[in-house]
Amino acid sequence: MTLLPYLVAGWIFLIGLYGLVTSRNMIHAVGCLSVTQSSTYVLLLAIGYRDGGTAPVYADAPTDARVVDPVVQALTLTDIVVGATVTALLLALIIQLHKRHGTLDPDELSELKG
Amino acid sequence: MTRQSRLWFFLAAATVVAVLLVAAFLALPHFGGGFHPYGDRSVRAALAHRTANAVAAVNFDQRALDTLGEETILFAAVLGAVVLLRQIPGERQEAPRPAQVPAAVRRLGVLLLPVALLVGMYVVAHGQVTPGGGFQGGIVVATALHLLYVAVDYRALERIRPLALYEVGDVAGEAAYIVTGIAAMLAGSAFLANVLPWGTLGTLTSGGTVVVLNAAVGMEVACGVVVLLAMFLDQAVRIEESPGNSAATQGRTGK
Amino acid sequence: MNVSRLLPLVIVVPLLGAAVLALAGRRLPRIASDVVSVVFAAFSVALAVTALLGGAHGDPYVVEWLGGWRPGPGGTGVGIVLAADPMSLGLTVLTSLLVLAVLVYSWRYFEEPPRQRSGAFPALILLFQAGMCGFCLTGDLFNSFVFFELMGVVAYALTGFRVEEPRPVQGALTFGIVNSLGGYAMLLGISLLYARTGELGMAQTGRQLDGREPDALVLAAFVLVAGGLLVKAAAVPFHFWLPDAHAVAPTPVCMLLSGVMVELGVFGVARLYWTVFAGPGGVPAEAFTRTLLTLGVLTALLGTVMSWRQRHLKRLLAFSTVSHTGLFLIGVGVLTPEATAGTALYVLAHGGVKAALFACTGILLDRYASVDERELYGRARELPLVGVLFGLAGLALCGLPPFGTSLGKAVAEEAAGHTGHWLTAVFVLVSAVTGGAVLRAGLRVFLGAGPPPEEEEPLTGARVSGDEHPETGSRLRRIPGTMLAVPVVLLTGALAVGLVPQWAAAAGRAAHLFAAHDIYAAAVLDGRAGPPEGAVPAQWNAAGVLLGLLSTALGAGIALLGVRRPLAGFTEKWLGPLRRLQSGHIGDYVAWTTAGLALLAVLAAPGTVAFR
Amino acid sequence: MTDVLIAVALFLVAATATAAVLNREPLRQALVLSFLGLALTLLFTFVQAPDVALSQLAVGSAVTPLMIVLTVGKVRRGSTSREHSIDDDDDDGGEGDVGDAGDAGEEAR
Amino acid sequence: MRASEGWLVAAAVPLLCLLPVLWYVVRGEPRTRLVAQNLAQLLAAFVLLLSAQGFNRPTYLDLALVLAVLAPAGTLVYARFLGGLPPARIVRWTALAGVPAAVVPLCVAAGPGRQTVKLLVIGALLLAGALVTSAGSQPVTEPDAPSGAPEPPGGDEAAARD
Repeated sequence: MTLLPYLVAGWIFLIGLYGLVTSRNMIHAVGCLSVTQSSTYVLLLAIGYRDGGTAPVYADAPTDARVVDPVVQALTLTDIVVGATVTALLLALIIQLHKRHGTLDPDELSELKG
Repeated sequence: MTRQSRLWFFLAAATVVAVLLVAAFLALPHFGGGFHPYGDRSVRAALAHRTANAVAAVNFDQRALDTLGEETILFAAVLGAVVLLRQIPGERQEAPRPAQVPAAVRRLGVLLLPVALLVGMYVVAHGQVTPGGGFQGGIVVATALHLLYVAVDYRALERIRPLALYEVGDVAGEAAYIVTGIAAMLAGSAFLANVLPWGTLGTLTSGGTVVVLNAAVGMEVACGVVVLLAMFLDQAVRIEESPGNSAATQGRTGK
Repeated sequence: MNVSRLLPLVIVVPLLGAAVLALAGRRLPRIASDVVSVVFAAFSVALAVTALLGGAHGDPYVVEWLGGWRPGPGGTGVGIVLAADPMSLGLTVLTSLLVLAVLVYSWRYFEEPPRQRSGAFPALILLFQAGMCGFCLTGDLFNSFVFFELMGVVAYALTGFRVEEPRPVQGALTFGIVNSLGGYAMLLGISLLYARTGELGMAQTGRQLDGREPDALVLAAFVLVAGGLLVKAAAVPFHFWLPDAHAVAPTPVCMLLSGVMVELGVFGVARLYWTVFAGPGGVPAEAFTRTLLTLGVLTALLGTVMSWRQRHLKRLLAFSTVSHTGLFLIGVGVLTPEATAGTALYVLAHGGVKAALFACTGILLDRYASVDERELYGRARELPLVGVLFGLAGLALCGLPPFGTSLGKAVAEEAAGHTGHWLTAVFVLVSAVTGGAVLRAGLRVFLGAGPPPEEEEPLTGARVSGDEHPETGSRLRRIPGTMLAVPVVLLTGALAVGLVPQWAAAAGRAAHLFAAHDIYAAAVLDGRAGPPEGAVPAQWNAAGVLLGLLSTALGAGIALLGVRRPLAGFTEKWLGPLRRLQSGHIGDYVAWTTAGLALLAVLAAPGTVAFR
Repeated sequence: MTDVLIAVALFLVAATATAAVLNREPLRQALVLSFLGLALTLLFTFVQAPDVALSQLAVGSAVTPLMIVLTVGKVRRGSTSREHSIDDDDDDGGEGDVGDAGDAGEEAR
Repeated sequence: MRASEGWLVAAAVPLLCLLPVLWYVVRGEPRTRLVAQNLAQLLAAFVLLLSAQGFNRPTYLDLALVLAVLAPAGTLVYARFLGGLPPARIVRWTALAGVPAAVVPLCVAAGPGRQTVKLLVIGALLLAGALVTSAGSQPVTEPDAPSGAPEPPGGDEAAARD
């Protein structure tokens, strides 16, 4: 258990990269990119976890409760917003890409060579 | 590279990266360890500012600049999507086709819409007290409106969605965040300082500027996501390439 | 009001401007939104200059803790710090000035802006400015990730701005995917650093790292964070996105991307090293030097070779940016204040020169609807002034004294020469060939020199040419004054960098403060500024002038050769494989990015990790 | 017990992420991505990050799928209007692709 | 403390059920996948409800509340683009059996108060969402079928209501 969350984060990062490398469709590639990004969420939150801790939200917990790290949670929140917006922008580009090229297969998108 | 060689090349590189990552993970503090100096300090700082939700305190008070950057990213993405998904010469708008949806689904949508809006606003309003906040609640509100699209049809959604108003809301949210930050400077403190009275821990008005910034973010996210999705919906439902105008594209894909 | 209080405004003012434009842009006429954007950008420039001058007279570090969260004793706090030293402020000023130039240049651009969105383009440019300035000024790791992403998001949208055309869309998508990956790698690295040190501020992290021996975690954190930044800096093998994006983005955007955004990646790496990893617990100096010199030399040479064989002018300039980034990486990698000072001057002048070159190319594009060296052969004879500017900029790129590029190159190559004499040769070769490529193109386009291109050129899919569309809506009949004035001013600026000795001296002091691990931490955390004792002002020397003249002569010679025998067959044979690497395939680029991380790890590991 | 829940959720996340990558057909991948969103939400709840779980839920379960689905819809519509052939069955070639990907995935491990 | 452990053990049951559901989301027929996705949201809601009690944090209930509100939206999005919702008995029975089985004990544990009201609202929403989406629907004709001639506006709504 001491390593498992970190290893899962690493696995997600690499499998996402694998998907990007072998992708045959740009929409799929963007999906893989968001998978890759979820590795950062897992790693950040795993680092901030504390055994027996509870959420640092004191609405229904005593102020001396043992809590997990709030900073990584704030960072992950920001990260999720970034991920969603990047996905949106890339999908917008993909819509136009398909209109202009008629395909989303990277193997056929070969205009920018050399 | 051929598909095969690309894969092998990647696998070789990924192996090195994997070794690097595993070696680093072995040196990390163990999962669930107690070493969180920054976290401990920021919990104390959150309580000192009477913000029950320490995550909200980090987001909107201690590291408020990160959130300003984050909101700006969203703002930029909305602006970018508006630009990228604009109707260009050679495209025309079609009237959206009505959808046939079972009556039960319709009723569910109409029932859920107000509930979802309420839930979204509840999540925004309690951001400094309970889990949630402007971002989460804003998305729930935006999604709630789109229940009309999935449960009824696009025209029903368009009826309650004057897009110009939402664009203004998006800008207003972003501007409100900045103005709050500058107001703190005018009050003689640092940018984005928490200059409002902090109130009592656990109440809706506690946390000082956290409440204001949280509301600004909620507004921006709700409106921004509506505009963002509207651009996608317009593309998917309304905008069509005019016939005979895709010559350039066809010439390119012809081979 | 204290100068440091103004620091956040440098970032916030453009944001406010973007909000105003997004709101009012629907109703304002085109001209009004252009004026509004210029006013806001100029205000931000004024603020940055004030901060720079304020810093020059008093405490050189301008430190502002946002939200008033000053750290307690020992430097432990919860806030984000904006920590500006003269180096980062100088870059901020350069960024803001280029943004201003771009806004003025695009005054007449996009004849038909998107309906009811006349404010969208300047608003995005202002957001871009905010992102870049924030990235320069921040002293916090995660905050720099946020601004990194902001820069990215805006840049993808700007690159794909002309959605009517196929290539910009594809270039922007490639740019977006590769850069996002870089961002995520950077964030993973930041998480690792946070796990080890429990801090996010650069100064705090560096201080905490110093407490113990470096290990695999430090190595991985360095590789991931530096990898992310090197993607932005377009170092080999992370560079593939750059030519694809820069060749297709609207010209004003290219001016910013090539002129300053890429350089910010190099700045980020240098800042990261000096603030976080330069202490005893970080990456040892020799490991860092080995890594950056290897990547830098590879980048410089590859960019040079690829640049020489392009006939698409924007792509030629894009690859020349790659090669100059390589030189900057070398300058940063040798880790001496002198080299850093030289690199800083080089970056300043290069920003002006490269932006001027793109500005001239933009004029060609809008007048002739082409940026292809062969299609334009001799056609631009009627634009002598643009031709002179283009030629001058090409010479400046070669390193002709007294341009700032020459001064920067002279100082950097002398300092690098202490590490290895062959590095000096790399500097000379790279600037000669990239400048020569520009001169060759200029000679053919503006003078019609050399044999006219054969009519039937076999058009393969591997060539980026043909059906370009002017970005002004229709072809320009007359060149607007603003579009000509901008490159003139930019080149004058590049000249001034070389001619004003005070600037060179300031660069020397700035580098001394920048390349100092402990001074930075003390200034940020303890409010103690170390006096810049022993700062060596960057200045002209005879060897540098001679080498500059040599590389200019070489460049001119190569250009003349190239004009006479365009694309000789043997280069094609040797460079074919290199060219095929630039495949435009996203899978290839991601694989190369992964390989780049692996390469970084392999290069930085010896010395950092003790193999037992 | 919390540790057990975390471990199960981690396994679920890793498996879903792998499946999301190996599903080559965009609509099908979108479904798996929403499942990934749910799995991440549960994981974040177990590591006591309800704020993050909430935003992952909001983003992952409705907004991102909606965007992907709209993009796929637009792309399909674009190609049908141009080529006059309807390929609206989301399974065209899907099975074969997944098979290939599965094999390649085995190689990767 | 032992009581809360019990709730967590209970939460593990729907969590483990998600594993086979994942299999169907990934490898099932198109319609099966949609049903599996719907079921997954229901199961996740149970996990969230039970673990909120298990962690002794009533505020975590907000998660279940938001999921209950958003889940139908997600399912209907896919329904629109995958050509209608298949009828799904498994979702219906899981909801009919699971919602009371989770909510009633939780209400008892919470005692009368705001928390119970919230629990009941969540239960009602989950039940309503699951019952409607599991009833199935004909394929909708909106964006997937480009060949349909656009109908004059107005006449369709009556048709849809029938």
